[in-house]
Amino acid sequence: MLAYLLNLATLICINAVLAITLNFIMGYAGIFSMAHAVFFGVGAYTAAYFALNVSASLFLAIPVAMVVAAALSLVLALPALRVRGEYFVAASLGLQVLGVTIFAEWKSFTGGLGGVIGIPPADLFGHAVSDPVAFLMLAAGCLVLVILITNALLRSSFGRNLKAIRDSESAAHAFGKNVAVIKTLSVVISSALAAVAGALYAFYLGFINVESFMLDTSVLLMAMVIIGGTGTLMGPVVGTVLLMLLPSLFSYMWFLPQTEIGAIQQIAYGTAMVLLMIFRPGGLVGSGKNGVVK
Amino acid sequence: MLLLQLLINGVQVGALYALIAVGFSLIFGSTKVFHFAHGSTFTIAAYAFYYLYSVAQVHWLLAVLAATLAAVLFGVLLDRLVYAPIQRHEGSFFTVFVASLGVGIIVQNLVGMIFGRGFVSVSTPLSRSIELFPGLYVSPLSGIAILCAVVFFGALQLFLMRTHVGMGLRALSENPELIRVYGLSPRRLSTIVFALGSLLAVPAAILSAASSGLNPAVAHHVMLISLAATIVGGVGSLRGAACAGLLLGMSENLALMYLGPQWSEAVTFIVLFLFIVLRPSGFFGRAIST
Amino acid sequence: MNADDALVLLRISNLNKNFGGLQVTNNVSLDMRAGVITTLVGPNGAGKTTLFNLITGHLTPSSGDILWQGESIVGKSHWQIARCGIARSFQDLRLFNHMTVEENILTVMEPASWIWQPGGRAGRRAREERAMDILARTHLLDKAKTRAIDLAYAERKFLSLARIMATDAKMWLLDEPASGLDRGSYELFLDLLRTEVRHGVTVCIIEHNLDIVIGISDRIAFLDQGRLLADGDPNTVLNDPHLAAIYFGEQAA
Amino acid sequence: MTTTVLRTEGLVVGYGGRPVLDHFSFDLRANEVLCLIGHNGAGKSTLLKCLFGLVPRQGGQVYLDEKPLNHIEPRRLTAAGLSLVPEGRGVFPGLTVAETMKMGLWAAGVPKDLREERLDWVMSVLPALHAFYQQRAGTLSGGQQQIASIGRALLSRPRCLLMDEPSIGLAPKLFQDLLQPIRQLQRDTGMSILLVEQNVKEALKISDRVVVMKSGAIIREALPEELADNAKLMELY
Amino acid sequence: ADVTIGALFPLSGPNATYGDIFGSGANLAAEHINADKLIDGTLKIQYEDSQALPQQGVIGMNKLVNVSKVPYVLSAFTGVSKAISTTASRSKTVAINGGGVGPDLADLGPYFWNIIPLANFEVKAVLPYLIKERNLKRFVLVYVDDPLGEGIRKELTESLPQAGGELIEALSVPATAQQFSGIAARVRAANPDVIYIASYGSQQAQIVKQFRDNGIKQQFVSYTAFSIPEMSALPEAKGSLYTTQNVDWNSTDPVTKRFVDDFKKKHDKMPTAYIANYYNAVRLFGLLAHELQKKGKPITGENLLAQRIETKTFDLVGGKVTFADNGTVVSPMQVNEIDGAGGKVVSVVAE
Ligand SMILES: Nc1ncnc2c1ncn2[C@@H]1O[C@H](COP(=O)(O)OP(=O)(O)OP(=O)(O)O)[C@@H](O)[C@H]1O
Ligand SMILES: Nc1ncnc2c1ncn2[C@@H]1O[C@H](COP(=O)(O)OP(=O)(O)OP(=O)(O)O)[C@@H](O)[C@H]1O
Ligand SMILES: CC(C)C[C@H](N)C(=O)O
Ligand SMILES: [Mg+2]
Ligand SMILES: [Mg+2]
Repeated sequence: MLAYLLNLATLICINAVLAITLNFIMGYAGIFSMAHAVFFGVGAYTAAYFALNVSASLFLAIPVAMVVAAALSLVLALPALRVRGEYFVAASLGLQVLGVTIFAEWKSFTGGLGGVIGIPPADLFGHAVSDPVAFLMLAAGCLVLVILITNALLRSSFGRNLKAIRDSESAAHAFGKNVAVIKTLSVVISSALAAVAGALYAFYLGFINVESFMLDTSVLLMAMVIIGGTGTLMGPVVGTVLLMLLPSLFSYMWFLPQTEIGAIQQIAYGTAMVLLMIFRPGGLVGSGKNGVVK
Repeated sequence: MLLLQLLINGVQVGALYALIAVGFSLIFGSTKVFHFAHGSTFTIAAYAFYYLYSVAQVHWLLAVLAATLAAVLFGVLLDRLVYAPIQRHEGSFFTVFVASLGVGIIVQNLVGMIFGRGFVSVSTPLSRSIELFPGLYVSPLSGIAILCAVVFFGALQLFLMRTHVGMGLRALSENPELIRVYGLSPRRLSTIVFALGSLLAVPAAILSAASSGLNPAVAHHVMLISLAATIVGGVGSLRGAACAGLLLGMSENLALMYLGPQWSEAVTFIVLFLFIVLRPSGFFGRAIST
Repeated sequence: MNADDALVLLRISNLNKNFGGLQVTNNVSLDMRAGVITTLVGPNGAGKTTLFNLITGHLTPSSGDILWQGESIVGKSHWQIARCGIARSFQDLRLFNHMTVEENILTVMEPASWIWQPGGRAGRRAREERAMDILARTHLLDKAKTRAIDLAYAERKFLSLARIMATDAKMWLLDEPASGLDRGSYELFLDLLRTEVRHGVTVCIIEHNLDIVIGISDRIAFLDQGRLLADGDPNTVLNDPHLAAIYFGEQAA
Repeated sequence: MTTTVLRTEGLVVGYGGRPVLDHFSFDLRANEVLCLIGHNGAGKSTLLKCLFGLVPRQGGQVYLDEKPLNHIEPRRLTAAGLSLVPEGRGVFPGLTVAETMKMGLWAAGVPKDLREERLDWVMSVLPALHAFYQQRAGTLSGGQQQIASIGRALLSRPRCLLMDEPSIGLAPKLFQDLLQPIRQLQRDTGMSILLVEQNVKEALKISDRVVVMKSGAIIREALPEELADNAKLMELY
Repeated sequence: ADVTIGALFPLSGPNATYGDIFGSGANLAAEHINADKLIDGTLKIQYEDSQALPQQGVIGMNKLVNVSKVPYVLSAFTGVSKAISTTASRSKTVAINGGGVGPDLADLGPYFWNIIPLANFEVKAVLPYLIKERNLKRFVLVYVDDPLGEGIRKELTESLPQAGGELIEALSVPATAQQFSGIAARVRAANPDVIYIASYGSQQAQIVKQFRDNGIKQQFVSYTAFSIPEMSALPEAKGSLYTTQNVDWNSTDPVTKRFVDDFKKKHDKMPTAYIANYYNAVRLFGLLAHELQKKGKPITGENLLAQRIETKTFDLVGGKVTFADNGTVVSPMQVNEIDGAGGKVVSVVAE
């Protein structure tokens, strides 16, 4: 039971990092990315590759993963500079599908559907972090750090710049904001921080494959953010906890047939999404009215 | 010969994509509802047909009618019961999107629970190919698919051109509140759109069930294709969506000349991505950047 | 006014713009001098807003040149032009709707697009103080924490002005800033504007309300069908019978 | 006794929070031009929107031809001969002016054989329309959009026209030129007009009656002559 | 006390059929063990749904290992097996595979055992038959884009030239693909003598059906994955060849006989190799646990491994089975043909 809770808590931390970083661009810069799982994946694969071939040290693997994800995120920034709203959703969807194809096909790096196996445990100051409690601490630490970083950024002038662009790009321009730089920067930061979650995930499971980084994950992350409350500080965390706990509840309902639990969980998800959007479109933490966006 | 064969396959697949995409494009273009559950409409129509025709063994015409009814009802009810309440308190574009995603997930899993998560197909003699020329095989379904696409698209165009509804729909997409000032009912227009758009998914659903089979997750692919075609064609342009659907079907098949089928979805989306970066307004759309 | 060339902030020379076949700006040459309020008037569709868009880089001219303090700014992107010191308002306001009034002001005071602003903590405090001062002058102080979208119409108009005051721009381009304001409000508005001009900004304003035009202009430029028909002293322009026939109607001063 | 076209009794309208209009009662009589003036935020637009069914009312009653309206629906009111020139841009940016007019005719339920004639008539009232008739509304200048919007509202030859600050963005001459034919039309057809304006000077010239609002209530009702001199007006503002 | 072992099978999704088949073997073995009181306490099998997907497998494996703390897990499918092998060796839990045939399953560490001969045997068994006896030399491979398909491709690329055949084209299909008319065109264009299909579940059925629909008339060949009822019932699959282990169902050896008789009684049909494999996997656990309990040692993965190395040879269905040091087994193979009836054996290949 304890093991089960630890596992759940660790996964919640990892997903919360992803939700927070997604909210950073979605809620504040108005960039609705459906490709967040790709950067999660890039972080995970990079960390795994690095750990298998160079060193499992967290202080090396995580920065490397961040840098790689940040560099690749420029591909996402490209359409973000060109289009907004639903067009960008489409572009990011495209990137997501493309990412999955590459993850599945670049077998020498990602192992394809078979994945990367045998990832060594993370190494922190020479100690292998393999104990579940220790790993939970590590994940929680990263979560706190990410929250602090994003918060600091959002309260700063950079955060205001992001919101200004979200509200009126042309006015931001007219007041001397270099929209291209700001957007690119926000995408880069968000992706780099998402890569932290990826690295943690790879070390935690010891195995990663393309299934974790598919469209479903991006959709789930987006649901976490929106259900929690787009553009709010705690919304993404609340959304993550809710969406991660919901399924576990069902596994404790012994009367449900084993093979249908997955489907029932999913239906519960879907229903929660629909009902929340009808009755609380601003998200659980949001203002009740819709928080943001044109 | 391979090229020709793939081209023909491409046209068949493209015709189906065009039909699906036009439905989505119509809905999205005029209501701005990111109707992710359009894929579910497809699933519902397809499974309804599969169940009635293959399992319950009713006459095919009856099965088609029932599938149509199911699809249209689903689309309209979804609009009324889910989208309308959200829009009433000015839900943002993404609020509706998430709700739509939720519906998609529900339908996929319900269908999975009822019909099994496995793969089912409708077997008909029509899927057996005929050798047109030595080495060139075409199944009667291809012909039907192309015919359907032409007929439905033509009828839709005629409807939109001949009636004022077409103009109303364009206006609806821009400012539903203003529509009311003009004395029209956005809800009625919206119902018409959802009924029409859902209807357009039916032939594609039935033909897919017969030619390549079904599983509860097909909605995903259907949705991705519709979205890609809508954007590539230019939002608001049905002609664009139809052409783009055709283009995507063809490029997917022609890519098989050189690449494995695991690249087909990627090829579709590379086309999409390039369009967005290089020509965001699509084939026929208007410029929309920033 | 002063004819001295040194005081010309913005010089528009032989500017042209067409949309398809339609010539919207037709060989316009116009100087805007420091410390002067120029009013742009003319019938609907004369090309006034277009002229603003050309200056600020939202549109690129088909031909002709725009010099800012002697340097051409044609071809620069709009944020670069904004940084030269040209600020504008929009006919449809375009406030940062979901940000608070205070944030609306602060964000335009922060010059850098990168993560850090120059000036550090002291700089930030200075900006905050100035923001409060501007809000006080535009009567928005008690709404500092309100989101722009929740403001009443007149307040939004004032916020649009406050946002421009917060920039360090030397030249303001205001597109119908007072339209729809009631009399009390627009008097306040004009007072504010006059004070700013006295402190050294240069203003170009588009306006249809003749009371306002008469109340504030140092100089009137009259556009019709993209052409600059008259440019000079308010009295002269307002009394021109030809212009009255096409624009002012029976009530010309 | 004069008949009323629109009348409200104890109308309450708001957007959450304190109501904008609190127990508001007023009437618009047949065959008159009623000018509604007041401060920014006084609730003029809110009243118009509520009368036309765009904002739900929270209490009170609205009467059309002295018959209470239970559901105020823009579609029904249009059919009953009402028409609204909304505040701001009343056109669809993606439609050309020609299309906008076509749609307006259809939406207002003008019979097919009358449409041509109706269009010609609007074009004669607003000759400026000719210049940009085939242009997409989104590319029009601010004033041009306003002209198109007014033109659209006239298509149905409404028997009751609600106009929310039509002068915004219009050149002075154009506004003057517009008011006269409308007044003429009103006289010819016995139409009632509810005109909300900040440009009081012009508006008063064609009004039969003036209502001054402040903070959601009527503070004064007068004849235009009474307010004609500026001093009186200044008092109220 | 009860003894619980885990099983990671696809219980839902397009490969759920395999889960049913595997489970029927495992359950029968558990029944027999419990009836025989081979171990103290009742043996229970806890099933987790892997959906035949690696990711799902790992999640299920973590649950079995961390929450239920089982010492022994039945695994299936090459991709899933590879994915869980890290967890298995880290937690010192035995994972035993009776369905996956990817050749690299042989090298997944001491805690990963295979009780099914791997694809190298399947391929080696069928090539000589096709090339020498049927004179079919030019091969096209259509394989699923996962570790299994990848493994078979490697195997064919290496062994075909040695056997005197030629691999003219290898076409991969994504694991989720269901539409094969384009691939069919490519296959037709290549014009091979024989088409090797390396997939499983409903996908392989679709490949066969759509290839025939699209005018492909050549011989189809596959491996054990074809031994499911869907395939024998598919009209288009008639004439297809596939390899399996060679088990003598009529053997008089008591273990085999009991298995076959009881299975027939229960399910009213003949068992297949898969069923025997998972019966064996569970039976093997029973034998090892029995030994450990006799010695008074706890049943842990570590002890199970030590005991397996110590005992080496076991009495299982099909006769005595000996594990190689890397935890694999060898077995004679046979080539089967789907004939629309019960199927027939066309060739038997000893080791
Ligand atoms: N993108 C465009 N395509 C075609 N014509 C355009 C475009 N943008 C503007 N125009 C035309 O250019 C002319 C000038 O427009 P502009 O907005 O500058 O007028 P304005 O002087 O600001 O008028 P107003 O006082 O009514 O706001 C108008 O006739 C308008 O229709
Ligand atoms: N959509 C809305 N949500 C919340 N409050 C609103 C909304 N629209 C208007 N209000 C508020 O209602 C009050 C009355 O607004 P209204 O627009 O009716 O005034 P008005 O008399 O038309 O003023 P103006 O002359 O500025 O047009 C204002 O205080 C305004 O802030
Ligand atoms: C059960 C079998 C169909 C599994 C397949 N042979 C694999 O290796 O993945
Ligand atoms: Mg203008
Ligand atoms: Mg108003």
